[in-house]
Amino acid sequence: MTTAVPTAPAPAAPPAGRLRRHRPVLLLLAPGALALLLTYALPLVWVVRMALNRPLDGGAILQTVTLSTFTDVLASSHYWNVIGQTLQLGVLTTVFTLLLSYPVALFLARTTSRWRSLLFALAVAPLLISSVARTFGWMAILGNQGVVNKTLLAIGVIDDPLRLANNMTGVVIASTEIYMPFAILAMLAGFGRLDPELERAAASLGAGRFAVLRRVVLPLTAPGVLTASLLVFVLSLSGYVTPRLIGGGRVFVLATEIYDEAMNSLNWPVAAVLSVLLLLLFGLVVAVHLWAQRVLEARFTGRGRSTS
Amino acid sequence: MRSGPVARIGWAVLLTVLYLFLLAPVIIVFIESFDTSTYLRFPPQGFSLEPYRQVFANPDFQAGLKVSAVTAATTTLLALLCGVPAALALTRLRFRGRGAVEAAFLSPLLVPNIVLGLALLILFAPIPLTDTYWGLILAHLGVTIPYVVRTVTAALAGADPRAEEAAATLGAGPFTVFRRVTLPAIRPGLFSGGIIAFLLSFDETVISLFVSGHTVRPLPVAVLQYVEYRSDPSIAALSVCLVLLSVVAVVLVERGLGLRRSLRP
Amino acid sequence: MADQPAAPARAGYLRLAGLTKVFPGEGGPQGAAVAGIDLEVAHGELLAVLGPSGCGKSTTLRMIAGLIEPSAGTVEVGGRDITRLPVHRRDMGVVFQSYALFPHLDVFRNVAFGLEMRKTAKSEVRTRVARALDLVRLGHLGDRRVSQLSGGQQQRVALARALVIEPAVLLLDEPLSNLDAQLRGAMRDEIRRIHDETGITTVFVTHDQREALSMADRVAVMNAGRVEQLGTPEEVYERPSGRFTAEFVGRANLLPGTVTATHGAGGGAGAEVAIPGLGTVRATGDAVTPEGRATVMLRPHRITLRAAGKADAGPRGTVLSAGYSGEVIGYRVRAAHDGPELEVEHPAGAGTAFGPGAEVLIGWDDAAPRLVADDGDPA
Amino acid sequence: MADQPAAPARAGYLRLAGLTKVFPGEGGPQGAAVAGIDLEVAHGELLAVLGPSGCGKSTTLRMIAGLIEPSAGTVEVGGRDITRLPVHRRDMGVVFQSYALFPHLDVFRNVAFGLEMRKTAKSEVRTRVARALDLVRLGHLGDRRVSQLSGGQQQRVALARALVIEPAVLLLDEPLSNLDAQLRGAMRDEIRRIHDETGITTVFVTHDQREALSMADRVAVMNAGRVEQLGTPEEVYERPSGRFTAEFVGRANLLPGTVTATHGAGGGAGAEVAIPGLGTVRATGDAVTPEGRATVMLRPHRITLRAAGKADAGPRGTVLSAGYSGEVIGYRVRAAHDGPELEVEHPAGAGTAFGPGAEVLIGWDDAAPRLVADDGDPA
Amino acid sequence: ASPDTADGNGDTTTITFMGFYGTFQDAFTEQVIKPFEDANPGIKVTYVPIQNSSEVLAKLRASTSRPAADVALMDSSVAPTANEEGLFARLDPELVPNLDRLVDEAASKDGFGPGLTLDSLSILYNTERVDTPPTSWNDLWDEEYRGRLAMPIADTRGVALIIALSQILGTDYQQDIDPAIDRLKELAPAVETWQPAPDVYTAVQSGEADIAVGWNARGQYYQDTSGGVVAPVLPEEGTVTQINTINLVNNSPRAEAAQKFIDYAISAEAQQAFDEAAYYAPVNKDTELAPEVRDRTTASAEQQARQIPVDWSWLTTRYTAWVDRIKQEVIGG
Ligand SMILES: Nc1ncnc2c1ncn2[C@@H]1O[C@H](COP(=O)(O)OP(=O)(O)OP(=O)(O)O)[C@@H](O)[C@H]1O
Ligand SMILES: Nc1ncnc2c1ncn2[C@@H]1O[C@H](COP(=O)(O)OP(=O)(O)OP(=O)(O)O)[C@@H](O)[C@H]1O
Ligand SMILES: [Mg+2]
Ligand SMILES: [Mg+2]
Repeated sequence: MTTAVPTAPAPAAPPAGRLRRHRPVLLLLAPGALALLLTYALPLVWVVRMALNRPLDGGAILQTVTLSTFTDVLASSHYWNVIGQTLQLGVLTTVFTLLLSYPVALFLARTTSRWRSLLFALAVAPLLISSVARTFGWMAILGNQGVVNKTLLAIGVIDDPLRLANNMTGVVIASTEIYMPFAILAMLAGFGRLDPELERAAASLGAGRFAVLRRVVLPLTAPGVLTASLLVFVLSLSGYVTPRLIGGGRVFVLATEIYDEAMNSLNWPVAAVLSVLLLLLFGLVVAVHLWAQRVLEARFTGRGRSTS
Repeated sequence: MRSGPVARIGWAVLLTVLYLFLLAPVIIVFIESFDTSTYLRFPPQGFSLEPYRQVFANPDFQAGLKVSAVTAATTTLLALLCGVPAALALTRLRFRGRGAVEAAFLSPLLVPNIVLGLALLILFAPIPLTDTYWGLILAHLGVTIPYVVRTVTAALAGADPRAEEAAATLGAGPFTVFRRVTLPAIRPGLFSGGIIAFLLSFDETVISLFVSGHTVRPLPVAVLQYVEYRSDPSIAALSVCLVLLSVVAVVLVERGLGLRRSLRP
Repeated sequence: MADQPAAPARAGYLRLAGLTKVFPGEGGPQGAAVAGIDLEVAHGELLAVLGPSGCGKSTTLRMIAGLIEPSAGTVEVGGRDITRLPVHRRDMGVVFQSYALFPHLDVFRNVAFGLEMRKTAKSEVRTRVARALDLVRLGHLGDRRVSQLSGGQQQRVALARALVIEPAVLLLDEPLSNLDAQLRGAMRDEIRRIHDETGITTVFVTHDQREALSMADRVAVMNAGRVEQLGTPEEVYERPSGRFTAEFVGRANLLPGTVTATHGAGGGAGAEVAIPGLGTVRATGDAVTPEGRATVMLRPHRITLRAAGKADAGPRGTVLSAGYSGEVIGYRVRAAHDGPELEVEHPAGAGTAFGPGAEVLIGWDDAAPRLVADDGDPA
Repeated sequence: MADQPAAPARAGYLRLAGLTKVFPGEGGPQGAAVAGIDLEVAHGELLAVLGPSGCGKSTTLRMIAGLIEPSAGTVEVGGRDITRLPVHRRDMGVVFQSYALFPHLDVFRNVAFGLEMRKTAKSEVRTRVARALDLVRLGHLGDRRVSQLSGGQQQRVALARALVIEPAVLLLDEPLSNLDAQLRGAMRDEIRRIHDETGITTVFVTHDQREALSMADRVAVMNAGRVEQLGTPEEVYERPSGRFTAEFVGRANLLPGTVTATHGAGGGAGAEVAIPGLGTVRATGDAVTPEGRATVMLRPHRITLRAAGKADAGPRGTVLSAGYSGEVIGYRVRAAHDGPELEVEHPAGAGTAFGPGAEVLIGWDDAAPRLVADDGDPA
Repeated sequence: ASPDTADGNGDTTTITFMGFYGTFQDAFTEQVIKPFEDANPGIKVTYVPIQNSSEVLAKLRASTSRPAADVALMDSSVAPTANEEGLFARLDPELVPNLDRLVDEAASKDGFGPGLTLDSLSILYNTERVDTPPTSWNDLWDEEYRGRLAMPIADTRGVALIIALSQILGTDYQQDIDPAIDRLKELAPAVETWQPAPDVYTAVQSGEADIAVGWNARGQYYQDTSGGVVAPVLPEEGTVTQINTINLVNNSPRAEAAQKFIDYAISAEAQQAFDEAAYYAPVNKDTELAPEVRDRTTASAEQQARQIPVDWSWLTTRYTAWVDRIKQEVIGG
């Protein structure tokens, strides 16, 4: 097979060649990258920069580089209270959302009903409905004069209205509903391993309904639940509309504080510091999540576990 | 597999309750939207279409609707222009750091809107881009691009790259392949991604709160500010209109790529 | 169902009576997915259910396992009606086509699952799982993750998992269909060996003729929800009751002709059939229509071709195409000028080969022609 | 068949020289996916590339088509180096395993696509597409949606789409693997027919021995990125160059022994090999190690078994297991008491069958034993 | 974004006015802007609604070179900051003759924007659900109202309440507000909501809360629209006046037209029209309110007698700190 090759033998791609090969990649990525740089990366840098300034009285800003705004915020028991309430809201909302979403997701993952599409749409469509509109609905449901209290008072179950709104309870209830579609979607996406055949296999081996749930369904759906929990936690940490409208002024979370500091007190440095704190909290949550995911994944693939 | 009647009924009841909970605010808002009283009360005091008339007569809402529609349409267009090429690169080209680039494109989803809103305010205020259409559009662009990238990536993953290769072997150059084979194949995904981007932008509240003002005030901000002062049935009527808009979107998305694939988190 | 010398005289251990399944919303052109199956499987027997895709094999198996509720009919094991018993209370080992191993458990825990459900003591679980794993020759892989196993190994884990509970009946749903050819042969022998060692009554579903014939004691050929024929592998292959079985179990030339004479009766019955292009053929069997027509089945490998000299007598034909495949050469031959097209298989290597266009003399093994009822339902 | 009068003496039309592909991040235990392939395909020839999964068949084909950039080596067509030519400027028809039809276009537009890219006149497109569809016998389905076609029909549309541009080379990647057995046989004949009608140089990839042997003019047997053997179907099957080919192309008993005598040379070479349990076997071929050892290949269907009378001479054996499959009975036989285990295939139906434990006399076709180089790489 | 039509066609000047959103906008447009435009055909007024004074401040800060408005309303607790930062300009008394006719509270000491409206903090209650109407600030602590209070005090209302409480407790708010804060802390457990949604007036009307603190003017307005369900009470100890100032934005290219508009807004005629619709007390000495209206505003003789004096320019420097203390010690505590 002696063929005179007319073209030069291809050497290891020279730099020019590499650029040529990568040009389509760069061209395709450029518009999106530019947009994200402008609308996302740059603003975040600006926030961090702002957090290093000092606020002056009446909302003026001293351009400087200092951590004193951070230390001031962290020295204030109020902000610790805010962080505590933010976490409390996040944890409660996440727990309830998961509890209520799991059966729905499980149902949707398994049903073969011909209404399946409709039921799926009903479960996740609220996602696409303005959260202001939904929160407004909850105001009408949970208030002292709301649907729940009016009904219970009318049928004589209670004498005084239940305090369902204007406090953490109300915010958690409404947030739970608002984040359920997210959780359901995330769970469904993560339920890929939930092959109904596995449940049948377990039953054929003598597992009753509960044993199937505990020994097969729960472990298999754990990754989906984990993803959902991250999503909901992260979303609820930064929720603004619901705490504002249903919190009755006594639910202080980072989001409402950031807004107040930025828009009412005009204290941008403090708002920026709170934002950076929220971002750090996020980073922490995501890191924990990734770790948990790896642990869980190792259980399925055996990676990270020395097999003898 | 068979299960006892008790378990089956219990399961059905549980699901019904959960669905009711999930849909409760929408149902209540719908009921209240026909009330005749001047503030929200339950049960409703009467039935009238007056709240709907008020919604359409309210100049704030009219202006907000226009702002939201223009912003959402422009944002959608730009998000598609930015997101589709990126999705193409991410699914069809092999390059080093692909995973990192993809993560970067999806990462705005992990930044709280409230932080992004403040960040944009700080960046835009001195330029000044606050209270302008372009400021609003840019602000929305950051949060819609990831969704477009994701739906289009899903659509591309579902479209057979072999068909593109086949077209190439039949003599189609890269651009022709995209126009004649890739584009038709991902049209449903493009459509769904566009609808979702539109709706996200149309419903965006928190970021808009920071970067909008009274000249350019989108509908959700107008609604939120209205709700801070008043709670009459017209706001319920407006909510019903927003819900209907979402329902239309859901139907369209389902017709396209399918809800499930479009919304996958 | 012909005569069954192989089937033991013992009464059926697993009995299906009128087992029927109509899926809700179904009942279209085909009607029921399973349309009234009566079947008895003897204790310790290995029965293969063979049929094309969609004929209702899995549905039948799942009704036996309790995974699908029958629309009508009963399932009995050892004389006890278990039709209404929930799955987890039936004592059946099921091997699923997809294996359905638990991905979150390692091999040992997969196999142990059924014993744990039975609250077997820890130490006993250990010994019995070890024994089951040894039986499927995976004793050394107990702590592997399922995802780290090859297809064949997963298949064997599934088998061990079903066997370890020592079920009354073992049910296998196309257990080999996901394996490649090499592995398939090995697993076939393996399953037969394990069956012979454990003696568990086994029903196994397949659409692969070869699998069914080589492994089973008896074969039930299914079509469109019904059992077409039930018999030993040889019965089913050599003496198919109808056109469907003839064509589905192996390849067949089915040649319609006119009966010129019949003789004998029962198992010894036979007829002479005039077939255009082939002359008169003596065939066994009694499937003759009242109008005196019959269909003769000739398997391709039972037909011989010889180079035709000018003077040779006997049916002639022209080779249309020839395909070499190592073991055999497959020919398509047109009998006479306008006679039927025949499929013929010759052992390759030895003897002459013919190219397209060659004139050949067509002959066949005397015992080969067989009358087949033409049920007008080609596979 | 026989020895290939079809393979023309013309120089290679399609030439691969040192074609190599190392995927980035690869280079682990196996090294390159394709490790330096040299191959010439004559004008109008149909070459099959046969090999197990993952051996690099598709990668080779895709490098020819220009869909993968080779790490080294060249591709030439008609003397022109096209190694760096982009896909859409090469003149190759490719049929993908998954067909890769354009789902948004109807059958006609699918087939017309390539012509449109070439800016062929409308009227000519019409006639050529019609002709191509007729060639694959789909003339009547031009306005069907692709999704309304069966697998076999889709396959034919893919073929028509590749053929209509009258490519210099036609490349097929496992075109039949998605079809069921019945259809596969028909499509095999169809592709061969079309090839004979059009005379287009064709390379086609498969892992199915039967497909390769029955369709191709020549077969390239690939293993782990290399071509193990290149030859006519008969050469590859009857005279495998090594253990891999012997075992991958058909089933084989490979029996190591000691050479007691050799004779002849080249094509007529042969040797006598003493094999424990079988005695001395005369085999063709020259694959003898310097130490005087050799491996004899005996195909299972070339071995005969006879019932062993007490006084009969010759190698004996004991049947270990017997598997009926309609056409043949597969036996496993232990030669002598401690000799090798043999796979044997007998035509079923005619003659006697042996049960496990039966004592048999082992014989074989004289022409059957063949020396095979033992490259120590079992399939 | 700022309309710049001044030089468009010489005869029409359009000035931009930043005012509060909601019912204030409705009344002000109807009663002040329209008559002004009728009287001055060469000037058009664009109303830009804003939520609160902070927003005005933020907007003006962001647009110092090309101001986003010509005239802006601002709470007297915030205005001194804007004045100091040079966001507002001093008025020309020649162009604003009505400056001489202002009541004392409304008059500007340093030449910046004068008060436009006078309002005061009051107690609101639901007449259908409350048996014994409150009359004193101390009534808020009444056991009867426990759990029925709406106290939106994380803003100027809280600041005003502290001043009123200090007065009652006999302490000087410029010295020590701890006693007032402590008193509010006692109230905290009885509060149903600190931030009623949509707002206190609606909350009292709907029965979400029965007792609330709110501004008198809006309370009066709601009394009318709710058919008497909402009733404001000006407590017997007196109350604190809240002033919205009307200001000329610095660097406005339309300063002359703008001051003409300011002059009209504080004229007796405009004040009368506006206050009779919105129940603010007039800033112009010459305003003659209908007696039934005057009795419902802080301008009533009775209220005038009980005014608690406030030094808003001093308070500006403490405002944020006080609100923070309310948030952190009263609400968050
Ligand atoms: N859950 C179901 N709902 C409706 N129809 C079904 C269901 N399961 C099976 N069928 C239908 O019943 C018939 C028999 O199905 P079954 O799965 O038993 O076939 P099979 O013989 O196992 O085929 P295969 O070899 O393809 O597995 C088919 O027509 C199938 O479409
Ligand atoms: N894009 C790729 N990146 C990395 N490795 C690859 C890639 N494509 C193929 N390989 C590897 O190269 C080897 C050869 O793959 P190839 O697809 O050519 O095999 P094949 O012979 O066609 O197998 P099959 O019969 O399964 O299609 C395999 O080990 C495969 O894992
Ligand atoms: Mg099946
Ligand atoms: Mg391949």
